[in-house]
Amino acid sequence: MADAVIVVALLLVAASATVAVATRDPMRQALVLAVLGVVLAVLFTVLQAPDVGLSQLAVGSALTPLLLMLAVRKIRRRGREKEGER
Amino acid sequence: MSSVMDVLPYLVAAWVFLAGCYGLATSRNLVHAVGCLSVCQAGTYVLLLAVGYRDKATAPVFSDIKPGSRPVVDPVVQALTLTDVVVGATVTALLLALVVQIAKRHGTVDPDELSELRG
Amino acid sequence: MNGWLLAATVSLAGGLGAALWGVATGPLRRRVVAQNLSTALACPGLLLLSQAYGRPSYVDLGLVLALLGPVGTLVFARLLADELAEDPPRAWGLTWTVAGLGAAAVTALCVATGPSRAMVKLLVVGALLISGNVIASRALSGGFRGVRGG
Amino acid sequence: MTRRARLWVLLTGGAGLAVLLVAACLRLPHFGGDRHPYGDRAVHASLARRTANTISSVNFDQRAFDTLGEMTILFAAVLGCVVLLRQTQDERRARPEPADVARPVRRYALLVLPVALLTGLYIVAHGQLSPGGGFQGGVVAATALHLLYLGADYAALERVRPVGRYEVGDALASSAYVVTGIAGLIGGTAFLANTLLPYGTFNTLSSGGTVPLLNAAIGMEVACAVVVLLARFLDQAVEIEEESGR
Repeated sequence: MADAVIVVALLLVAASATVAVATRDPMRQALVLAVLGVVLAVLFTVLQAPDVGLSQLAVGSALTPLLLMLAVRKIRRRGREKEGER
Repeated sequence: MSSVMDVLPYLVAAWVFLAGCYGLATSRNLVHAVGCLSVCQAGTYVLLLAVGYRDKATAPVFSDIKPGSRPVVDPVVQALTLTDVVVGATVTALLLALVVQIAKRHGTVDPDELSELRG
Repeated sequence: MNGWLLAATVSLAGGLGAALWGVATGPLRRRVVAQNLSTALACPGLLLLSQAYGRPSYVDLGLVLALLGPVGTLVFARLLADELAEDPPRAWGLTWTVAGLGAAAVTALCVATGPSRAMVKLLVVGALLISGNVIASRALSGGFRGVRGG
Repeated sequence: MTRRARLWVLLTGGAGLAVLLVAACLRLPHFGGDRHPYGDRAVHASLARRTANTISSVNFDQRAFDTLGEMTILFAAVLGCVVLLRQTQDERRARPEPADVARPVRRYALLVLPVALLTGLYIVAHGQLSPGGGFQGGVVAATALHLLYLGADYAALERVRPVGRYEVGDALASSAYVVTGIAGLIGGTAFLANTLLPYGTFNTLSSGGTVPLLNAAIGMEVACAVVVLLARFLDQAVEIEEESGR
C-alpha cells in the first residue's frame, strides 16, 4: 500500500515533467512548472523527506513562477516598445 | 511487481533528466530553456532521494516520535537535496537575469537568431 | 490496511492527475483554474499523508502550501491580467466543490485527532486553504481588472 | 548545421545516454533497501548532539562546511543578478500607474501577509526540531513580503522595503555564518566545529549547540537574498523603461 502512493507520485512527476518540456510558450510553461513543484513536494513527502518537500513548496509554488513571469513580462514589454517605435 | 518497484524511481529520475535535456536542446526561447533546466534539476532530486529511501521507514525527525522507535531513511541525501532546491532557484534567477540582458542587447531570445547575429 | 493512506492516494492520483490534464491542454483560462485547483487538492492530500504516517510534524507542509499556493495563483492572476481580461475564467462550481472536499478532509482529520493543539493547527490550515483558494478564484475572474501595465 | 541534422545528433547522443543511464539504474542498490551506512551514522551523531531534526544536524553541524559553499553560491548568484539587472544610462524609471485591485483580494493579501511572515519565522526557529530550517523559512518570509505587490501595488511594497538595508542584511548574515565558524576555530577545535555551546536538552528550542545560530544566519541570508533578487526583477519588469528615440 505504501508502494502504491509512491508509484502514483512518481508517475505524476514523470508526466508533469514531460508536459513542462512540451509546453513551448514560457507563460504556460510557468503554470505547468508551478504544478510540477507541487507534485514534486508530494513525491518528497511520500519518500519521507518533509524537509525537502517544504523547500520545494516554498520555492516552487510562488518564487519560481514569479521570477519566470517577471522575466517574460520584461521581455514582452521591451518587444512592444520596439514595435511602437517602428 | 517488486522487481519493477526496485528500479522504477531511478528510471523516472533518468526520464525526467533526459526530457529536460531534450527540451533544453530544442528550445526556441531562452526563458523556456531555463524552465527546462529546472526540470533537469528535478530529475537529480528524485534520484538522490530515491537512493536514500528505506522501506517502511519514516523521516529522521524526532520532534514527534521517540528515537529508535521506528526505522528512518537516510538524512544525508535529504540535506544535500534541500540546500540545492533553494540555491538552484537563485541560480535560475541568475540565468533569467542573463536572458533579460540578452533580450536588451540583441532584441531576441531565440537561440537560433542569436547565433545568426554572431555570424 | 491504512484507510488514511488509501484516501490520500486516491485523492492525489485523481485530483493532481486531473489538474495536470487541465494545465496541459486548452485555453489559458482553463490552465490557470487547473493550477489553482492543484494546490487546493494537494493540500488535503498532504494533511491525509501526515495522518497516514502518524507524523503530526508533516502538517507544516500543508500549512506552507495553504499559505503560498494561493499566492502563486495571485502571481499568475496579476501578471496575466491583460490576457485573462479578454476571456475571464468562470469556474465557481468547481472551486466550491474542491473547497468542500478540502473541508471534508480537514473535518475528518479533526475528528480523528480530537481536541488538542494539533486540531487548532489543522483548523487554521483548513481556513487558510479554503479562503485562499476562493480568493484566488475571485482574483482570476477579474480581481485585477484595474491593473494595467503595473 | 541545419536544425534537422542537429536534432539527429541530439537524438543519437540522447539515446546513448539513456542506454547508459538505464544500465546504471539496473546496477544500483535496489530502491528501499536496508543498507544506509552513512545515514545510520549521521542519525547516531545527531542524537549524540541532541539535535532532533537530523537533516538540520547534517546541514549545520556534520556538513556545515558544505553549507558554507552552498551559501557562497547563493550569495554569488544574487550578486550576479544585481550587477546584470542594474539600471543603465540609457534607461529611465517610470512610475507605474496605481493599481485598482478588487477589495476581497486586497483584504486577503493584507491579512495573510503577517500570518505568512510569522510562519516563515516559525519554520526558521523550529529548524532544529521539526521539518524546516533557514533555507525554507527564509524563502517563505521573503515571499510573504511580496503579497504587498500582489494585493496592493508596487509603490506600497517599495515603502516597506529599503533594498539597501536588505543588501546589508544579506552580507551581515553571511559573515555571521563565517564568524560562528571562526569562533569554533578560536574556542578550541576546528572551523565550524559544534563544540562551543552546550548541547542543551533534547527537543527544546535551544538544543543542538551552534545549530540554531547557523540556522538563523542562513534564514536571514536567504530571506534578504530573495528580497534583493525579486526587487531587481520587479524594478526591471515594472519601473525601468528604455529611453525612447534610441
